[in-house]
Amino acid sequence: MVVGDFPIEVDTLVVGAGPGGYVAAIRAAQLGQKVTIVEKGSLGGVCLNVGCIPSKALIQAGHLTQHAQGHEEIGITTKGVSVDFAKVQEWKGTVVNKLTSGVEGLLKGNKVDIVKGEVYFVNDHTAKVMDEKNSQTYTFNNCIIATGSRPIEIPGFKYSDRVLDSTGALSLKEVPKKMVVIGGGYIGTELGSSYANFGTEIVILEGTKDILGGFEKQMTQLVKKNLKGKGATIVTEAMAKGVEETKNGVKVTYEAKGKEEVVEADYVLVTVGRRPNTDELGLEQAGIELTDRGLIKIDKQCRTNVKNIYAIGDIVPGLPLAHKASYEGKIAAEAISGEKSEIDYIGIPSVVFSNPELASVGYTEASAKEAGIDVKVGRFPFAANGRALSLNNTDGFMKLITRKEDGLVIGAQIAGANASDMISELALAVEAGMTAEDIALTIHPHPSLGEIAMEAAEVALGKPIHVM
Amino acid sequence: MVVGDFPIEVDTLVVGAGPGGYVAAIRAAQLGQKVTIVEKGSLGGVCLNVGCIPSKALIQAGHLTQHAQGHEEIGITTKGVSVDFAKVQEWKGTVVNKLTSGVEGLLKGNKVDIVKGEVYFVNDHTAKVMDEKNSQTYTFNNCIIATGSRPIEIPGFKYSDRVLDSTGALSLKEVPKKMVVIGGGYIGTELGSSYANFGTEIVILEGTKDILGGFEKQMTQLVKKNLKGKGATIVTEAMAKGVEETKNGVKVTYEAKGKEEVVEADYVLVTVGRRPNTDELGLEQAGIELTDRGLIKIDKQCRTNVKNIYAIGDIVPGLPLAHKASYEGKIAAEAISGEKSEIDYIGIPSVVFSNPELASVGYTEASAKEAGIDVKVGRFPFAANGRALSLNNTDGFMKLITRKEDGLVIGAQIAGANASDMISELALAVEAGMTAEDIALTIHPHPSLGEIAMEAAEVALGKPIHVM
Amino acid sequence: KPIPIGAYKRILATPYTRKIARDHDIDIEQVTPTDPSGRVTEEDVYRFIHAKDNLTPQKQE
Ligand SMILES: Cc1cc2nc3c(=O)[nH]c(=O)nc-3n(C[C@H](O)[C@H](O)[C@H](O)COP(=O)(O)OP(=O)(O)OC[C@H]3O[C@@H](n4cnc5c(N)ncnc54)[C@H](O)[C@@H]3O)c2cc1C
Ligand SMILES: Cc1cc2nc3c(=O)[nH]c(=O)nc-3n(C[C@H](O)[C@H](O)[C@H](O)COP(=O)(O)OP(=O)(O)OC[C@H]3O[C@@H](n4cnc5c(N)ncnc54)[C@H](O)[C@@H]3O)c2cc1C
Repeated sequence: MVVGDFPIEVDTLVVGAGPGGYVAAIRAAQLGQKVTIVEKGSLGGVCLNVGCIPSKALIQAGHLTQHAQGHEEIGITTKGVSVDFAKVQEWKGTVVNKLTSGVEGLLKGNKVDIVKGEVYFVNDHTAKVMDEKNSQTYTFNNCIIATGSRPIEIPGFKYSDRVLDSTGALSLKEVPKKMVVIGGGYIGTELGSSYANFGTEIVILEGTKDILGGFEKQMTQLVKKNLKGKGATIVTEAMAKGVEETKNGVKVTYEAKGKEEVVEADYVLVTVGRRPNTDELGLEQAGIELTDRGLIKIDKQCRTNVKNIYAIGDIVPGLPLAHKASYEGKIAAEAISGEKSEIDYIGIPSVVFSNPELASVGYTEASAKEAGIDVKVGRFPFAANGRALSLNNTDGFMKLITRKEDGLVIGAQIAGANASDMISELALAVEAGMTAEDIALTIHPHPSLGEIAMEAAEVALGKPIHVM
Repeated sequence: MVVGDFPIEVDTLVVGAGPGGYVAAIRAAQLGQKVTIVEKGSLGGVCLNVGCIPSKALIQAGHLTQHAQGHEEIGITTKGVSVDFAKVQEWKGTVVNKLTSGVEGLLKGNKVDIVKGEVYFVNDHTAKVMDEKNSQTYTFNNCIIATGSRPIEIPGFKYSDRVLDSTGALSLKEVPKKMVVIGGGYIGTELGSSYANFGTEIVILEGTKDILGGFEKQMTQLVKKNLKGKGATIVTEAMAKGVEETKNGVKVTYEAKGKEEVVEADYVLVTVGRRPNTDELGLEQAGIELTDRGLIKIDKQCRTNVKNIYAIGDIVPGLPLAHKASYEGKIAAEAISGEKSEIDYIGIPSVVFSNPELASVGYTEASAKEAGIDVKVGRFPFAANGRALSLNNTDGFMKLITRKEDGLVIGAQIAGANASDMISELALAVEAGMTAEDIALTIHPHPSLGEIAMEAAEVALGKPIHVM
Repeated sequence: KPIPIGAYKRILATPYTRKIARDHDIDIEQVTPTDPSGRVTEEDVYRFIHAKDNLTPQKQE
């Protein structure tokens, strides 16, 4: 082990290669900075390795498993569906590998130096990078911290082979017969839904009044109906107390309606939130200020209180989502190059890949009211849309939130097939300050789900064609 | 039979209840006009009854049949897929019925009078409406003609039980073993692809150099590859000469590369174009002018040369598409109410529900060059998008066409999964005059296909993150 | 929680128009829209920039 080495001087140091860090590194390099990125784990961070991507791959495999069962209601039947889960996992691995090796290629192609190791700050221009064997000192002109987050462990539920965090649930070797999910946030709901599609009996224990907090009841209702249709149980206002590992499974104890209950299952998945990776970085040695919740304080350019150090992604306030991390990554990289870029997001979309998909951008009816904005809401059901009908997929609706005085589109919520695709048009409308008229007057192809946006806009304008 | 009756006086008369007519009728009624709509066939017109909707239902059933076969490459296998085609047809019928009865409800709800019968003009304020038994004269203040189009019959191919037009192909009682499709336009390609998904061996005979004329070679290439992968044969520059009906099928003769060939099949589907329904309406008695091609000439408000008569949809110049018809329907209705609405379609999207889906709006690279516009094209492949990868569906790309001088988005083409959903964002961008920067600066959810638009915009701007 | 950052007091403009203003150190709220709907366009921002540029030398005279 070499300590007290000669420091390596770098221009821009990026710490962590998740969707925040690697995007920041590439943009910084494109703008002419000499960039070094340090990653202690795998390129691509949580998102590509154990988050967004593998979860969506598993979710899609779950959908394809459902489809493989045929659609008796329309005359398509099959016999003997079989899922080789090892092969599903292998495929999931190839998807992840394509993207992570893609990231490696992109970093190299943009001439970013990639260093393996863990960063620890020594002061505001110096950090150590450690791996198993060595410690190397780096000095930097500017630094972008993008160290992301990790699952929270709750008391009484120490992670193990049977007590899983999201990473564990993503890498099971078999489809469980029964799984308890503690925490019905989007991660728990997505993973629970995915396994339900593979045939697992799911029990969701949610501490608050509803799963998917933040989404409207009308939306979560559809997800719950779907889950229940697949044999899932959802217990709200349930307090998980502890777990006992048995030979082949777990016994989870929880309290609901003042009564203590026990549920047995093969596994328990705990998805109750994530904690920012700001505690083992030596941030205090660099003089970086944190909020009470351990997040790094930043300004509109993602700059911390230390002027040459920036922070982005899950370690700064706001929604812990990959696209927010990447967006901030570009801002920070541009700010270092002297561009005037600023965080300017009135609408960060959020999507849940549940059944049906949920998506939201900007204000909801409730949040607009809270903010004192007078709104006119255009609601349109999927069941009245020709494309949704011909897809045999009519569960859902769109709500377009417009400002009453001038029809400005300030938000949209979608529950339904391909909501994740449809939200982009609305995100663009919100960002660009479009009105309901702008959307209504844009010709949307027929038949398409996009027509739902047009119709919702016309509902908001009071002259819908396809609903009364 | 009562002839020489007392005329019924109506305010606005709408002729034909397809997506042009029924939308015009509803909008006119919403604006306070007293509206009567006359339909000789079924409410919903071609589109809902024998066009857009049933074709998309059949296409989806084809996809679900494919999915029912499992996805061995990812570990999901099935045995014994069976398709009860009668039940597929029945389901298709329920989809159509839901929409057509929906249209009836909407018309009634908006207090539109619905009259069954065939319209024949007597002069510019009078028309007769005939059904099997009666003829009734109507006088009108204003009229919107929306009589749509019908399939062209080519010499040597008289329609029969074996020589099908699109309507025939949509209502088969069985999945054919083999089908010849004459004409590889979007209707032929969609129906051919759909049957290919059910297992039919398809032979497409296309007269020109490529199927799906109007779409770029790179896009049609993907569709052809997919069709061929399902055992289809595509013969271009083929000239269909004639058909002989055998006991259980057809023998189609065609010429290709100077040689005459014969192909046997269960059915032949002829989809070589459609003819406007303007020849049996008595238009000359109303004094309405047609183009050489039998289309009705209109101005920017959809007004014919006769000032109280408007025409919309497949009977006027432009793309014969349902959303164009509906759009024009609203314009005409609004014009009658004295609004200043005008046709302004710089961006009418067009979509082909092939495998993969194709969608286009505004200029293509080629059409922009022809128009003398200097462009910067942003191209991004589905294979570099995390959502496409996790969907196991990476065939395709997006091309964003921007004006070089200022980045204005003037068009977009998409080939790939859910292109029909994705095109709406681009249609809005084109309509609203947005730039590549606007799209690049809008946060698109991760992982989603919408990110492809953002990346294509960044390619056009010269600073893409996810391609080199 | 899908609650956006930022408020709707802000003036109407597309992201690119805002960027142009930022790049020229202009507070977009100061730009008077010519469009009756109140939307600030790229042209409005450039006009504002030119007006400012023209103003400065005049003051120096
Ligand atoms: C199961 C699951 C599903 C998800 N699905 C979605 C989704 O669909 N959409 C979405 O938007 N978000 C999703 N997320 C959230 C998303 O993964 C995160 O918001 C995103 O990864 C944050 O990006 P980041 O760059 O801030 O951090 P991370 O992706 O967490 O990356 C941080 C990186 O920094 C490295 N690092 C940490 N400390 C050090 C150090 N000291 N030195 C060097 N390297 C260090 C880590 O090893 C890691 O690679 C999901 C998360 C999970 C767990
Ligand atoms: C197989 C197929 C698939 C298609 N798929 C798509 C697609 O996916 N997307 C798309 O945009 N377009 C599609 N189209 C085209 C679309 O159907 C037409 O563009 C659309 O229907 C035109 O609308 P319209 O209102 O002008 O006329 P039509 O829909 O043709 O309606 C005209 C109506 O007028 C009635 N009529 C005619 N003459 C008289 C008269 N004298 N008196 C009273 N009534 C009369 C007819 O009975 C008919 O109901 C497809 C067409 C076909 C054939």
